[in-house]
Amino acid sequence: MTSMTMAKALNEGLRRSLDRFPKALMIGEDIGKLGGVFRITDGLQKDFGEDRIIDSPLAESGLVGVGVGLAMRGFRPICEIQFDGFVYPAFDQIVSQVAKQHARTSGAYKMAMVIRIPFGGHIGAIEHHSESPESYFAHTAGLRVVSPSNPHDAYWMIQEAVACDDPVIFCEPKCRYWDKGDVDETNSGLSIWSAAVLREGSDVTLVTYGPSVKTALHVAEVAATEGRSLEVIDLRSVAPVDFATVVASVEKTGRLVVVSEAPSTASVAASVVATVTERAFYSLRAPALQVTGYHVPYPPSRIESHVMPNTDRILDAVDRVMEFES
Amino acid sequence: MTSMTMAKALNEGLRRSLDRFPKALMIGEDIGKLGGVFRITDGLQKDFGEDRIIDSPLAESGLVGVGVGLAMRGFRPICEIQFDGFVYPAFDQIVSQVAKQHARTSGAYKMAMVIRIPFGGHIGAIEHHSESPESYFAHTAGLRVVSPSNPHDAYWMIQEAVACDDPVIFCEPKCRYWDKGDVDETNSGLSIWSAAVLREGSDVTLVTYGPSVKTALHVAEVAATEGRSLEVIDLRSVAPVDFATVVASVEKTGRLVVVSEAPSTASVAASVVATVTERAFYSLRAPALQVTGYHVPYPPSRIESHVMPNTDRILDAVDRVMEFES
Amino acid sequence: MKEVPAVQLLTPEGLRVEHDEYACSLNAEEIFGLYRDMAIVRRICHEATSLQRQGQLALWAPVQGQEAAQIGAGRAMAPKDFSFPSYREHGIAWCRGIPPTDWLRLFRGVSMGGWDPVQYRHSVPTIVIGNQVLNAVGYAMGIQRDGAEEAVMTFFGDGATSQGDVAEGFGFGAVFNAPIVFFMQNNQWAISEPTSRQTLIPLYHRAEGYGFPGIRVDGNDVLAVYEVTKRALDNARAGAGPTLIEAFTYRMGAHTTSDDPTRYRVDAEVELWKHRDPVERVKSYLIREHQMSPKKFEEVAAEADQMAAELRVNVLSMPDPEPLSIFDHAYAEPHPLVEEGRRDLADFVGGAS
Amino acid sequence: MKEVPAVQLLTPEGLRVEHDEYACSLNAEEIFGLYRDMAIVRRICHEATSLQRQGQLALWAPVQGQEAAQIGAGRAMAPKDFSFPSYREHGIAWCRGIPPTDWLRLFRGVSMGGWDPVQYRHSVPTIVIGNQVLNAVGYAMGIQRDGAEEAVMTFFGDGATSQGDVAEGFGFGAVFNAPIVFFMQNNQWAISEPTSRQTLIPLYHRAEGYGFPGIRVDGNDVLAVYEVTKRALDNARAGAGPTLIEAFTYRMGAHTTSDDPTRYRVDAEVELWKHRDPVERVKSYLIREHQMSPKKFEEVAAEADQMAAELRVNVLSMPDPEPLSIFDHAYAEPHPLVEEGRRDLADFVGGAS
Ligand SMILES: Cc1ncc(C[n+]2csc(CCOP(=O)(O)OP(=O)(O)O)c2C)c(N)n1
Ligand SMILES: Cc1ncc(C[n+]2csc(CCOP(=O)(O)OP(=O)(O)O)c2C)c(N)n1
Ligand SMILES: [Mg+2]
Ligand SMILES: [Mg+2]
Repeated sequence: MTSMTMAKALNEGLRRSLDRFPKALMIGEDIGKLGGVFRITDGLQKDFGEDRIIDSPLAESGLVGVGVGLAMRGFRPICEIQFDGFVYPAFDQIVSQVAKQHARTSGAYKMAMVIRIPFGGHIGAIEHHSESPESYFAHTAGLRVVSPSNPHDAYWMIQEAVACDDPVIFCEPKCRYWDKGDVDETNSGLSIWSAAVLREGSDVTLVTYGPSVKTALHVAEVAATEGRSLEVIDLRSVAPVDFATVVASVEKTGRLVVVSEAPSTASVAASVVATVTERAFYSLRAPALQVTGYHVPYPPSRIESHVMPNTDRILDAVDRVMEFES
Repeated sequence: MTSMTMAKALNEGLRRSLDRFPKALMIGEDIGKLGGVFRITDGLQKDFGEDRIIDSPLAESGLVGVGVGLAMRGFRPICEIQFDGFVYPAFDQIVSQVAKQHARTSGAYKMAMVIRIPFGGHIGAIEHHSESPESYFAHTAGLRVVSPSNPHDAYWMIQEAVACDDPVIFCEPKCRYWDKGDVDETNSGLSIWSAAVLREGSDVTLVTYGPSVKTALHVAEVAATEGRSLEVIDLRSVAPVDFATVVASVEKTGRLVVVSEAPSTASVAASVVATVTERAFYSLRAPALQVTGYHVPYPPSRIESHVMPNTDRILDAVDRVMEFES
Repeated sequence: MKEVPAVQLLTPEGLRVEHDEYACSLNAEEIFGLYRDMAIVRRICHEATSLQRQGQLALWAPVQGQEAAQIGAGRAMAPKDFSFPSYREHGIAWCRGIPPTDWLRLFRGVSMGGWDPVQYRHSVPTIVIGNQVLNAVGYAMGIQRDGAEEAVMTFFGDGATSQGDVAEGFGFGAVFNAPIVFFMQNNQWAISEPTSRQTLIPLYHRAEGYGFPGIRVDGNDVLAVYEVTKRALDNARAGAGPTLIEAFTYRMGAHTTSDDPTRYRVDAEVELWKHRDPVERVKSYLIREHQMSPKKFEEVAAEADQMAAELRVNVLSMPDPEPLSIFDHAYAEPHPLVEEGRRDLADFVGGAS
Repeated sequence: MKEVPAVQLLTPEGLRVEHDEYACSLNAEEIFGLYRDMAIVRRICHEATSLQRQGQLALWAPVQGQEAAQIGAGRAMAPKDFSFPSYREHGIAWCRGIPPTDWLRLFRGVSMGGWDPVQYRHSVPTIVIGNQVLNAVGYAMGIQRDGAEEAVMTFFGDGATSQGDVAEGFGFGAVFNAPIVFFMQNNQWAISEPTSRQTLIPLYHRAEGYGFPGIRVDGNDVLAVYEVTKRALDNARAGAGPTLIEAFTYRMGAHTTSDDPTRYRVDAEVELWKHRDPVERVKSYLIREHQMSPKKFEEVAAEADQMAAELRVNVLSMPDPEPLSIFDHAYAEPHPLVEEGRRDLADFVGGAS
């Protein structure tokens, strides 16, 4: 067990991946000497060289598009998108090539790529630096989407993502980069595709991922003081979702609240509600609720904490699912 | 009442919009002399000139990006994307500029734009010509997404979309372009933002939009012969959804099946299920089901009719919601 | 747009002309080989068009008029090189050794690819205009990292030059000095839009903005295309970086079988380009300067007819894919939604559930 | 990359030099006006940096080093022209008459814009690199359709030249002969990446691929920038189409206050560019050639200090937006999800529900 920040855990996980796979390489803006704007790649270029840690020209479609070609050549490209809001120029390459190339070639080419995206709000940033684009990718057949919520998971999940033969959109909750936690470097624990029950409870199942996991755990603490027992599930894999774990929990608690920063319409959160409601219909004692970002562009940072899913808004949803059927 | 194809109805609707708004103009690939690959803009350049019906360089980010600037200058750009699968190069401009410019400028600039996209499958096309990208846009705050299912709606909805001061993603079900129907040129009927109950029924509410509406109506006919009464709702506006109409229906029928060609995860269909289940929880006698495209890239066209949502698959879902709680 | 001089070794009349920088390195038999390639590709393309008319293909993108550009480029490639086509590169597919039947699978609607890109070192078609240019540069960057002496060639059209991805590809290619040849077939049209809708000036100039050579070659002159491409590939393999080749040619047929070119272009233009026909040009040359006997040409025609007949048989008997096959390669590793889908669909179409 | 000659009217030492094509059209007082602009913008920028250090701004993007490029360009614009900045164009905002307080709203996190773009004819910042270039071309196409004699100028960096949108903007600008000036500030760095990561050759050459003029100007010479930009805007307004201007300059500070340039660049480089300081250059010139008294410069300094102090007061008292305001402009027309959101949030933050 070593205590480290998520940023450091990712750095270490990447380092191990680069060691393990001689054909793994990274491409992104400012990832070389600077070590990335979040320093996730700090020191990697020094140790692995400029051929493997590639400072990209300033073009996201470009850096993902060349990643596709590198993957076809047998490399394992790890692309870094500098901020969530800058993945959209690469959207076409991701949806049309990264996601489909394996199917199109009947498996001749594996897209063993990872696209790392620091995502979500709460760092006081200006526009386009606080987006939650994961639902776009979750909707896209051919992709996988994951998000670690703590340093241990970050360390292991990045390694599993690099080892995966499918393309993985790796969403890093940037507001948690500097949070410390214990990393067990000898034992990964759960597989990347499994959800984690982080806290057991009996009244309500609280499902979330990435940046909101810490908030959810805090909500559970507060709720406990009010006599409410919340089960907190960290999805970890956002697409596909480990529904077995979530459904089992809802069958126990009878109530579901799903939290995410992205707006609800056509989102991962809405999908979790739809699927769990289908599978655990007769166990649900109240309609499943979502606490999400509102259907507006991400707010100016001075008010983000007031309007994004926060303790108040989540507790209110918990109250509401408890009130039903009273 | 005039009988015409949806293609013709769109052409007429665009013509009326161009007449009504001197600052309305169109930009797209091959929309001039050729009249678009589907001939939706047939004859418009001849009548409205090259300054208003602009053949665009082959660049979707470009044609949407200049649309944003034209909208800032007070124009009402109507952008044509040639096929669904080619909207992705414009995704960044749509998500980062079209959707957000009004909010960013506190309303100083209206993005009174329409982005027309022929979408969906069933025309025997090659890859990238049968996509259903509407969920990406429905998820994006700042956009509206609509889809007509018949000539009358196409005629009126395109005019309402052009008149709307918000950006409207106008998804045209290309497999229905050549279906004829009556167009009442004097009376629009429902507003573009309202869902239409196309057939009343008492057992199951069948909700869909665009290309699948005709299929749903057919399913309702078949089900009727089996003694099942389906209520068919055409959403028309995919984002925002007219939930009042859908919820009222589900309160009556107690059962919901949602159909769409897009894969279910993080889709409009999943969102409809989630929201309706929340609002009509105690009316639902069975879990709401979805019949959607599978979570795989759109199939080769020779088998599209076998694997996409079709009469069999929808009827099966209807059977399943009827079986519950038996 | 004004036509600027292009590298030419054979006039439209089939006369050999000398060029300051490019000599012809091929002997008569080799040139005859190029003729044969072009004639066969044209014949196959013709057959595919008629198969489409008869409802056997959903769509076809004819290559007629561009045979010299493609055969010249395709034959200039070394077996170890790799190529990234768009959707009209039937001539390149031929040069890569891909059976014609495989070219048609995409257009029949039974496959998204059609052949094994690893075996033939030729990517499956890219439909989204411009995407493949970046993918090709990435592949070329992989070659560099492998220390291999190989080159990549990517194909795209005049229309494609407007796409951001193509420009980004030029940028990456230049900055990384990638072993890549950007082969643009300027066939004067992007569906209904003339090249003037994409550019004010000849397109090969685009390279100048990036600091690598751009060159226009007479795309209907197979000898010139061959030599220009060969040198560009040699340079790429030798570490001299990218070249942009603009093969100035003409799409003699419709954009695809869905297209109606009479709506946007005049007959006179098509007539003009008929006089520059790439296949006739090299034939005239071989007859006039090498006294090749009519018999040799007849033999090629017969061979091509034979292949076309075989193609027809193969297409008519080409089975539809199994519906459940849509789940086979969506992901490389197990995926729950894929398994659920497979089980669900099996109930409708039969098959293992 | 080798430095190529750029249009220069004032040497780094502040000596006037003549140029074949560009004369200086400004008198001493006007040049002093440019000095004042630069000095004030530098001072305001300095204040903003220190406000950020004190936690009053979330971020700041310093313009230091690029004042001549921006003031030269900004002052060359006619009031009726329209401009599209990126995020570092504080000098342009100044020239457009936008109060400095408004420049800071975005960086404080109270707004996504900060000023009324219609009133100032200056778009709010575009953060997504390259997007604004296409938007600007669209605006220019609107000017054409309105038959107005106006021009548009859009600003972007050396890094931005790699983006597809910028290339597409060049393409549209050229093909439609739009009244636009592409003003690129090559400040040698895109965060940590030197220009050599974006290009092999000087960036103004990009224009050559599109058939409109590209020109490099000494971006630290306000007189040269002014004249070069003025002519480009005049040409645009007169229907002569786009120009690409590469203002060769240097970002003397960090990329933003979040950046640590010591990780990627050497002091010697920064030192070198200090000798080319754009503000000192024109000051030397005015003192030496026009014998301007130190007092005038002191007055400007005092005026700038005064503005900086006002700015500080304004920022410190700048209120946070009302949480419910996030619903005000998400859509122009009524939207049910917005109304639901407003009602929901009102329960938590108070306000009309
Ligand atoms: C991104 C994208 N936009 C639009 C299309 C539709 N489309 C297919 S071919 C074509 C024209 C291509 O012209 P060009 O690049 O000159 O190639 P050519 O067909 O002449 O060989 C267009 C617009 C597409 N396939 N991809
Ligand atoms: C599409 C996109 N990708 C990445 C970023 C992050 N980013 C912000 S500024 C910058 C460098 C820009 O360099 P340049 O264009 O030279 O402008 P400068 O900052 O030097 O003025 C980067 C990569 C962004 N804002 N947008
Ligand atoms: Mg073409
Ligand atoms: Mg820069």
